[in-house]
Order: sequence, then structure tokens, then C-alpha cells
Amino acid sequence: MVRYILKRLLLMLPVILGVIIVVFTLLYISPGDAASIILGTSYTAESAARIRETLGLNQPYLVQLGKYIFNLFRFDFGDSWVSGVSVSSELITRLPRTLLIGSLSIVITAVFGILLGVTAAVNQNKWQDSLCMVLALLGTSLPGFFFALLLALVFAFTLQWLPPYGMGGPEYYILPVVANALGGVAMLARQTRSSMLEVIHSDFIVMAKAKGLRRRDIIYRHMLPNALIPVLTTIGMQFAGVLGGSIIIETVFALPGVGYYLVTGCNNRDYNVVMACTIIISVAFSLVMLLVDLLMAMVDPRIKIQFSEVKHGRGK
Amino acid sequence: MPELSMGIVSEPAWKKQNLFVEVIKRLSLNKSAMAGMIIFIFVLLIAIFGDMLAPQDYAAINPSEANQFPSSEHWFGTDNMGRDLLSRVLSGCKWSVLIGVGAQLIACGGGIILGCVSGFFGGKTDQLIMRLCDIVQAIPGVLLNITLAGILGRGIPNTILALGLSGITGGTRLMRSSIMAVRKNEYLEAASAINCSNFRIITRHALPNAFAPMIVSFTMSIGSGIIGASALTYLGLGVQAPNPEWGALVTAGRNYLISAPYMTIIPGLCIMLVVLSLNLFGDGLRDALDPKLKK
Amino acid sequence: MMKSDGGDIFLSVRNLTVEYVTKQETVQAVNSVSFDLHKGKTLGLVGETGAGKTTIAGAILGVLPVPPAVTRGGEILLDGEDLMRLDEATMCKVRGKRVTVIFQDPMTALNPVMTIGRQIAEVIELHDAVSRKEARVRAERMLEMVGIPAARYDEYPNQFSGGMRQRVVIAVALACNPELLLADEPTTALDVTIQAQVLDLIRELNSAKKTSMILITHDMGVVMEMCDDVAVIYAGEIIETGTLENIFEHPAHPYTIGLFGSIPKINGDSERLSPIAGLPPNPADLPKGCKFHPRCPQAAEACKSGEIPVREISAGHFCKCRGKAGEA
Amino acid sequence: MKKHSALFLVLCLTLGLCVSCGQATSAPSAAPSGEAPVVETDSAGTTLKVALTNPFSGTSAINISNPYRYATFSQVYETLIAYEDGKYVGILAKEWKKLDDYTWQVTLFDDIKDSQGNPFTSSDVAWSFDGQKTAGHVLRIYYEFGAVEVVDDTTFKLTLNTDSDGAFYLLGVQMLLCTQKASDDSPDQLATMPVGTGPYLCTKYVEGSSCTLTKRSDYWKKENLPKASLANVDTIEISYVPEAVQMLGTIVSGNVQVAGEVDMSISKDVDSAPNVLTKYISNGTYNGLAFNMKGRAVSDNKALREAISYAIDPQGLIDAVYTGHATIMDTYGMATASDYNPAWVSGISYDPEKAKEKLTEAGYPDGITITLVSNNVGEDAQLSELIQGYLGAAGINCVLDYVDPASGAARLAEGEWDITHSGGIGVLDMSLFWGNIYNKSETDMSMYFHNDPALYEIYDAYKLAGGKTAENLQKLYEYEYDNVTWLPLFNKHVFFALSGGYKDIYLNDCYMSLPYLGSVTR
Repeated sequence: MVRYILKRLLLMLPVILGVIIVVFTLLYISPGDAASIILGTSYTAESAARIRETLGLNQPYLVQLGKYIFNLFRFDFGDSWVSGVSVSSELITRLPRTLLIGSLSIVITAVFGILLGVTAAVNQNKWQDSLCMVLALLGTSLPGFFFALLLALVFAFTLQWLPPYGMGGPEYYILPVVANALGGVAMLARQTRSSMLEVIHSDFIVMAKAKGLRRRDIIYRHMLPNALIPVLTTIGMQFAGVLGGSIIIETVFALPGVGYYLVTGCNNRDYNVVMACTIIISVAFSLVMLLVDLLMAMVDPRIKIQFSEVKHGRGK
Repeated sequence: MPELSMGIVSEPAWKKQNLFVEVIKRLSLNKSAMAGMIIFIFVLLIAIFGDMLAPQDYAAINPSEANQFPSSEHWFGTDNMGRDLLSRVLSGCKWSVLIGVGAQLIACGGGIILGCVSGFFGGKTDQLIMRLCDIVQAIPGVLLNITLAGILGRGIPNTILALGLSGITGGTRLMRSSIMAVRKNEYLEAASAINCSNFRIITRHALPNAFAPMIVSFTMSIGSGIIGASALTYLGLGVQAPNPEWGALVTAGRNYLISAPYMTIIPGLCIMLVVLSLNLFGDGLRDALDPKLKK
Repeated sequence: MMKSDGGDIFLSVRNLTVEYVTKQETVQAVNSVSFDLHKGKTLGLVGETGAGKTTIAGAILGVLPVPPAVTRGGEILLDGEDLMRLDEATMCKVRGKRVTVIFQDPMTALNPVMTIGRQIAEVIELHDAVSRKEARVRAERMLEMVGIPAARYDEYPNQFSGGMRQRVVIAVALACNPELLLADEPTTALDVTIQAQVLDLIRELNSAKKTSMILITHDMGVVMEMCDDVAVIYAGEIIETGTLENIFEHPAHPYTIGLFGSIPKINGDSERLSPIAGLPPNPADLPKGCKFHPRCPQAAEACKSGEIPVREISAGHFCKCRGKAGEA
Repeated sequence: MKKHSALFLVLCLTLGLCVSCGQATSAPSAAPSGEAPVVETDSAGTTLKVALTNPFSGTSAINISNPYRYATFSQVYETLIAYEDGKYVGILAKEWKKLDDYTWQVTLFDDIKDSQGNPFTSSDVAWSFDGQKTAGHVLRIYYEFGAVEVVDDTTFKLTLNTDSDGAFYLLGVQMLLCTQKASDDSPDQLATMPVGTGPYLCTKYVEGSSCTLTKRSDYWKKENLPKASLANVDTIEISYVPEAVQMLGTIVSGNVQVAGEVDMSISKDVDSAPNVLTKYISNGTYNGLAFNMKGRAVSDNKALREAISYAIDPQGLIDAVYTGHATIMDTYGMATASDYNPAWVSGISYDPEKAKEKLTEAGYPDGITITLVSNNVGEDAQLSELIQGYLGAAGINCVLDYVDPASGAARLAEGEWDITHSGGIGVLDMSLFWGNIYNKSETDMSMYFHNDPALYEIYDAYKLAGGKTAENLQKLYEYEYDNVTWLPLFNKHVFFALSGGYKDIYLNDCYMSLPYLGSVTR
């Protein structure tokens, strides 16, 4: 297993290189450039050309790419062209916020998603089932900002329990985390319900009941582990989405994170910002996917064997 | 020689029950699946005849009637530019359904193909496809969209393509994980024992048993697809004004959540209607297709 | 209704009735079945597939899937205590401790993502409130008893063959020295050689722990080898019951006779078997009177309706038939 | 247990939904009972809580001079002069006079020190001016700036490329200055922690979220302080609230005492909130529609341009996008310009019938298709939708061509468009107004491709030294009146809300009317 992990970590290097090349090309061929943002309404050909010269945008594609990768080895992410702030210092402050909100909301998503999914599956076609279904549908059909603003309205302004926006102590993080989690709960609940329904009718569940286990133990010790595979993959993917930070949560709660920084970077064609953010996201993302694969192997021995096979070529 | 009767009373040869008829029969038994199908057909009708049904031109502005609550004159009320929300919802329906379903078809279609291949074969191909997915998934959706908008031009096609491409990686992972769980079963080895081609094993044996998570993912992500498109619209990349696509309507109502909450809630509920109908139908389909599920 | 010679009756089932109610139809799986079981004895429940044998076992243990299954009535007295009236919490204490079950298909009876050792230790911990370490020791001892090396405690079900998995199921069933073991066609899914080993194992363990057992099977050979008493079941009703010797030497009910007619005898000279004509009735609309009369060679007009009495042919040998076979 | 926890969760979610829906429909004026908490009045230890809409990126003087980020740090950095109640008052500059058409001499106060104690001298002015020019700047005015020649520590000569007084005053009022030493000492040239000569120093700054300004005890200016240098409160806690609904909730619940640049979409709800004072002040900007004057249907067809101009109702735009809080602009030029003449009235006003007449007169009785190029976000997008609606009603099919800000200017330079939004800031004299529209200084033709020799004859005469006469201005006005190459639409307002007992705040009138937060009074 350790060999498998090392192999996957080694594979991350080509992935990151691939991301750098792809994203750089996307930036290079996308219309517009940072000069128009800096100059704004007083855009004139000469001043724009001068700025492109200083930013090195006129150099050929390969030279720019090469220079960027060369700087990368010196861990110099460069400065933002628009705000002049060094990208690495910016990321150092923003990444922990995004990761904190992201991981906390994934925990809540997982807990409530699985809870709702199990309740719906166990009481199939009863009122709990349809209630969970409607709740789940609400989650996917109304946008993030609707729930975020609703939470702010109810808990921050009407009940005045929590601060509505901004940063500070832990209580500032409660609303954003819940708002961020609501979206994910829907998909996870439905996925859990579907895979639980597949397991509910299996013989070993009747066997477990015959052993004298209580209903709750049967569900959590026997049914759930077997239903976890698609659930785990969904959680993994949702965590990947969270890494990019949620622009909606960051704007509504004024919590500057990677999401807002990346989107403004893309809009301003701020190469250094976009490249740095994407590299960090792809590294964190590959780690998450590796974690999910390992968790899957841990949960399901049938997959674990396939992993051991992987080490020595394609086993039957 | 007396005719050897093995005790089985002679019955007409067991009629080859064509799978399709069987599935339809089962589906029709399932009330909620039928409800889902009817709602979806209703939505499709609105999508096709929306423009004709709309009482007023969806782009006709008259600021004097701005921000009116739903009333007898304007059933769904008016937006901040005084345009009739009912006609905007009716004529926006086709775009939303197109974006929601279109993007998901690309995402799940691509996801199934890649997911099966990487889940079933494992080893080198699996690693290659998974690492490609890592790369594509790390690309910021906004940048992908800006570039596509630059190449394909703004509007619906590039939004569908952008959402579809980023959706493929998700679909692939989901398919791969359920195929891997099913891969070790005897019936797959049995199938390869009677010399079925790999393609046939995947499509005939592995896929039907690993299909449930995909149906759930397909039906559920339509709603988030439409909302994702509206997020791009908010950033000015997705659907271009004045296209009354539901996601754009929801986003336009953002600032008026207190003074005019209906501007967000009504289109939101319409999106929910689409997602609800497809979910009910999707579940019914999955139960009908899945022999194991005893009724 | 069935009285035997009053020995220490351990389990008595009185007119148990179970139906499966679905939107399309209602299936009368078990129609007022009654039988007794003596302490330490093995009762064979014999009948064609779909006759309701598994439903009876499920009803005794209370593990029938509730949405479709409905127990209309009857009592199941275990040492005088009626399991039907127990609430779920106390029933949980009975299951796995006093009454356990062995299922037919070992491939699906074990949780694929939990080690076999844990699945055995789980039932021990649940009922005997011992520490995890102690439960592991006992589980390993059980593995040894069923012929599986204790070293394989931490392996997963998919690493075992069908026969080995059935041994694990037996280990789970007998881990807490149950008083009653329900074996639902334990060896049907196994090939003959493994079948013999498993049956010897069950018999040995039962006699060691004096567990009484209900063995559900359609294989008369297994009945011959394992059972003390036999109850023949047809379309949800017990049509004949008695000691092994009663049933095998002089079967009374035409159906029982027909059953024996379709078993190849090693020493017998007839070269062709005589199967029972027709198919078991559709449980959704059972025939009136004696359920067997459509296929019964000696069916008389009287059999077609009314209540079929149960007559005691000899001590402990009962038969539910109106025809002349009833007197013999 | 599991069933009950799921039920509990579902209950509190639905309860939350009902409470908030009930809450949402009735304007949250039913905020917590009682008046918003009043901040104690004595000056020692007063804290002012401020909410602004534009998050920040970069706090160096250069970055802040870009508009929209001015309000936060115009108390930390200072400018040469300020515009108060219609006349110019010196902040860093004690006095200034015009030596000849293109050069001005300015004398600074002596013993100016920034919050780190570094002395502020003429060389710092030169350094700041050069820094702004090389970094490139959103305001066109920076191309009028020539050079700064240091005479001695407190006097310097400033040469411009134009003889218009307005250019000098705009540079003087708008450009934030800081000492070179402070910038060199800072690890990232003041990018994440501003150091200036103003009455406040910045003690806490969290990028894009909040910052805290505290009153400087060692502020160099002691007597007759202009309003821009006031420091009536000890600490100012600024938080950025980009979301309109959050801003509304914050104002109404009394969490903040001053809310600046608030989104107009929530103005009705804030107006109806108890004990909240709302102020709508012209923010010194103007907005109009510019025509592409080269090679397009509108370029040499005045009747078509008039048809388009008559078809658009500025009041409709104002009501829909700014909920009525803006004023129609029906003259060429702005009152803040010293040489402004109110008689320069625009000949166009909303008249759909006339629009149709002009359309047929222009030779397109059954309509024409034109392209409107516009930014794809925020107000510009909404304005474009409305303009498209109005033109559609007049039979002109308007195609919207959205560009994101990064590719907007390049898109205009290609010339494949008919009309676009055009506007400007800080018109302190008419040369800045006409320069922005005809703009011959930087390139041979303006962004709107004017190439009429008659126009450039008048414009060049006006541009010459000493050419800033009333007749030349009148000729420019008459040319525009006759040719309608630029349609004035409206002047935007900035929206402020004050609560917690505060009654007034002083605004920088000629620069986006952004607030001097220190000048807030009871």
C-alpha cells in the first residue's frame, strides 16, 4: 500500500506540470489583458503597449512559460499585476480561510447528508422519505446565495445571535460554513439513499437482525459501510469543489478566500494570481483524490485487492 | 418408448419478454415515476410553446411598474425593470432545460465512457484517465468559460460546453468507483469465460449493476447545472442578457431578496420542478431496471 | 391440536398464519401451522420450494420483512414464553442468544466489508457482555471448532470458498450456545462432499451443546441422516407429522407417499421415478378444502371442501387427510 | 434517536424558512425593538463603525488613487489641496500660483511628518507624481502631468501639458502622496500596510475584509484644519460588505453608523428604516452614450443618431437601475467646472414619436440593426438591457455585445460597434469634459473615432495655450449641439446612510463624493 501511495505522489508532478501548461495556454489565448484593467477608461494604445512591455506580455509564449516555471522552482509566485501585492503572501492569508470553511462544511455536509439519506432509505416511501427528498431538491434548485442570505437574515439580523459577515473569532465562521454545506447536503443525501436502498434487501442484513442487533446498529454497522462507495466519491468530489473556494460564500460573508481571489485574477488576466491559485488547488486536489481512493480501499476490501494488483500490472 | 415427461407440464414456450416492455410495465406501476414523467412532459411543453403562452413580450420594459408583487395583472409580479416575470419564466424555460439537461448529458455521457474504461481495466489506463481528470478538474471553471467565450462567443453553447466538460470529471469518478465495486463479481468472470468481448461485458453486465449512482447524479446535477450557469451569468460570462433563462432570473433577484423575494423564489421553484420531475422519473427508472429491488 | 407424548416440549407453534400483502396480491404463505419440538431433538421441516418453510423460520425469529409480511395470528411458545407478544427490545435479546439461524446461501449471508472474526465476535459481545479481547478469544475458538484456522480471523468473506463461508455462518449461529437453531437449507448451496462435512459438524456441535434444531430442507437424504421427528408441509399447511420412523416406514398422506416415490433408491429396482403430477398451487388463490386435492390420486368429492380433520394414525403420528389413507 | 434528530433538523430548517419569509416580505423595519444603539458622545474613546461596498486590493498610494478605493485611506494619505464649499483649500500645500500657461509653483507647509516620523518634502512630491505616471492610471488626467522640478524642501514647480487650471486642481485634489522613505522601508512598498501624513494611521488591515484606523496624536497640522483633515472620532472600524442585502441588514440593525457607496437597489428599504438618515449626493460623475464616428451607419447619418437619442428615456434608466436616485443630464458639461455655462443645453429629450420620424428621415423606415458594446457586469449590463428595450420600442434592433473589463478597451479600438457607454469623473473645467469626448491629445483620433476636420479645427484652437476662451467653448458646444456625436444621459448619485445619532459627513465633492470619514459630526 505504501508503494501505491508513493507512486501516486510521484504522479502528482506531471499533473501539476499539465495544469500549469493548460492554464497558461488558456490565459494566453483568452482575449483581453491586464493592461486594460490597469488603465481602465483611459486606455490608449501607447500606454497599454508600455504596460505590456513592463509585464513582459509581449514575449513569445514559450519564453513566458519558461520564465514562469523557472521562477516556480525558486518558489517565487511573483506579484499581482493589478494590486502589486505578492501572491504568495496573499495566498498564505487566504488559503487557510478557504480550507477551514471548506473542510468544516464538508464535515457538516457528510453528517447531515448521510443522516438524511439513511432516514429516507430506511423509511422508504413513507413521509420521512418524501420530506428528505423535497429538502434535498430545495438544496440543488435554489442557489447558494439564497440560503446564505436567508441564514444571515434570520440568525444575524433578526435573532442577532451571530455576526452577519466579516472575520474574527470562531463565531464568524458558523454561518458561512452552514451556508456552504447546504448545497452539498442535497446531492449526498440522494446518493446515500440510493446506495442504501441497494444494500437494504441483502441477506447479510437479515443475518445481522437474526444476530439480535438493534435497528440502529444494523444500519450504521452493516448497511452504511456497504453503501459508502458512491457516497465517498461524492464527498471527495465535493471537497475538491470546496478547494476552489465558493465565490458566493466569500462575497456574501465578506470572507476573502481563494475563490474570490481566483475569479478576480481571471477577470483581470492577472497571470501570477491565476497560476498560483490553480497550482495550489491542483496539489490539494490530487491529495484529496488520493485520500478518497485510500478510504475506498479501506472501506471495501474488494477494492483493496485491486490496488494490490495495481502494483504489479493489470491482474485478472 | 413412452414420451419422457420430466414432470413439467407442457406450457407455451416462455414468451421472450422484451426488456423495454417489461421496464415500461414496471414504471407504470410506480406512481411517483409516472408523476415525474407527467411533470417533465408539462415542462417540455412549456419549453416548446413558452413564447406563445407568454402574455407579454419578455423584454418589454416599463420602469413605472417595477418591483410589483405578484398580482392579478402580473401573476408572477414584475422585476426591477418592470418586465413581466411570468412571460420571462415561460420563455426562459427552454434555455434552462437546454442548459441543465444538455450540460448533464455531456457530463454523464463522457463520465460513463471514461469511468467504465478506467474502472474496468484498472492499472495503467485507470491511472492515465484519473490523472487527466485531476488536470481538467483543477482548471478554474471561470477561466475555462472566459476562454471558451472568447473562442465560441458568449451565450448558451459555450455555457453548456463549459459546464459539460467540467462535469465529465465528476461523472467519470463516480462511474469508476461503482464499476470497481462490481468488477470482482463472479458474473463478470463468467461472462469473460464464455468469451464475451470486453465491450459487451461492460455494457451488458458491469454497467447495469453500477448504473444507480449515475442516474442519481444525472437527475440531481441538472438543478445545480442551471444554478452553475447562473453563477457564470452573474460574472457576465454565461447567458447574456436579456435572455430570461431561469438561472439568470434567480441571480438578477439577488439584491432584491428583501423587497421582492418572489424574483428569486419563483424561478427557483421552477428549477426545482424540473429537478423534481427528473428525480422521480430517474428513481422509478432505476427501480424498474434493477431486478434485485423486490417491490 | 397436535399432542405428542407430553415429553418436555421446548418449542410449540400454535396455528401460526402469515401473509405477504402487496398492492398486486395477497399471498397466504403459512395457514395456521402448529407443531412441537422437544428439548435436544431435531425436527425436519420438509416440503417443496415455496411451501412456506422459510417463512415459518422467519416468523419464529421475527425477522420477516415487515412491509410485505403480516403475521395474522398464532403463538410461538418458547419455554412457555410467546415470542409473538414480545416487544422488539426483548426479542433482540432472544435472537442470536436463545434462537439463531443458518441461511441457505453463504455467498450473501456474510457482510462483505467486515472481517469474519469481527462478525463472530459481534454476536458474542452483544449477548455475553464480554470485553472485546475476550470476545476475540472465544470467536477464535469457534473458528477452530468449525475447522477454520484461527489465524484467518482478520480475513474478509470474499477470501473464502462457499463451504468455508457456511462454516463461518455456523460459527456465528452457535457462538452463544443457542437453545434453538433454525437451519434453513444449510447445505443446499454446497456440493455433496462439503455437505457431509457441514452436516457432521452441525450434528456434533448440537449434541455437544444439546441444542434443539429445526432443519428446513427439501432433501430427504438429509432428513434421514439428521432428524428425530419430521413434519411435511404443503402449500403453507402441515399435512403430516411424526417420528422419522413413522414418516419413512409408513407414510400416510398421499403427498408424503408421492414425495418418497420421487426419490431414487440405491437398492430399489424400479428404473423410473414416479413424480407427483402438476405443480404446487398458486399461494395467492389456494384451492378449497384439502390443498392437495387437485394433484391427489385418491382425491374424493369430500376432499374438495370443508375442514380437513387431523387424525392420529399411531402414537405421535398425525395426518391431515380425509381419504382412506387416514385410517391405515 | 436517529429518527428524532432528523425530525429536529427538518423542523428547525422549515421554521427558519418561515420566519425569514415572514421577515423578508415585511421590510425589516421591524428590526429589534428600540432605537439603534447610540454611540456615547464624548470624543475620548469614540469608535465609528463604517461599512463600505468596495473591497480593497493593495494599499500603496498608487493603487488607492484609482477610484472606488479612495474612501478608506483618504484619511491616511493626504493630497496637496481640497475642494470645500466651492473653493480650494490647502492641505499639504500652503499656497500655489500659476507662473505661466503650463507651470505652477507650489509651496508646502513646513514640518510635515508622516506617521513614522519621516519628513515630507518636495522630493517626495516628485517621487509620488513620477510613481503614479509610470504605474499607469485610470484617470485620463495623468496624461496631462508633465514633470515636477524641486526648488527647495518646501517649494517645487509643476509643469503640465495643458494650460487648463482644472487639470492642476484635479491633480492637486485627487493624487494621494506619501514619503519615499516610508515606501522604501516597507517590505512591499506599502502594498499591505499604508503609511501617510494624514490625521489617522492604519493599525489593522485584513485584505478584502476590514481595517482599523486610529487617530494620530502627533498629527503635524494643528490650526484651521480643513474638513478633509478633521478627526472627530478616535477609531474608525471599516468593514467591506459587498453584498447589498447584508448592507441593508447591517444599516437597519444599527451595527454600523456610516454606510458608504451603498447599492441603489436597497435604497427604498433603507429609506423606510427608523432613525436612519439617508443622503443622496451627486458624485461628480457624468454618464452618456457615445457614437462611433467612423465607417458605421451612425457615423455620418445625423438623423439616425438623433433617432437613437430621442428613443432613450434617461428617467426610465434612472428609475430602473438607480431606483430614481440620479439626475437627468441635459447639458454639456458639469456645474463643478469653473468655466461651465448652464446655457449649453442638449437639444435632445425623450420623444418616441420624434425618434420614429427621425428614423424614417434617416432612411430606415422599417428599422435597422445596431451594436451596443458594454461591460458585462453590474450597472452597465442593466443599462444596456434597458437601452436595448427602448431602442427596440422605436424600431431599432439593438444587439448587445458584452465584453469583460479586461478586453473592453481593445474591443472598442477594433471599431466594430455603433454605440457604447461613455462617462467621466471630476470635471473641474470644461477642457477635461471635451477632452474626454474628443481626446485628441494622446493619439491622432479619439476612442470614438472623430475625424471631422471642422471639429478638430475648433478643438485645436481651444487646446492652444490661451485658447480656453468662452467663444471657443461656445463653438465646441455648438458643434456638438449640431452633430449629436455624444448623448448626455444622467449624473449618478452616491448613497450614504448615517445612524447612531450622527447627522452629517463631509464628502470630497469633486472626486466621486467619497467620504472623509474623520469629518463625521453629530
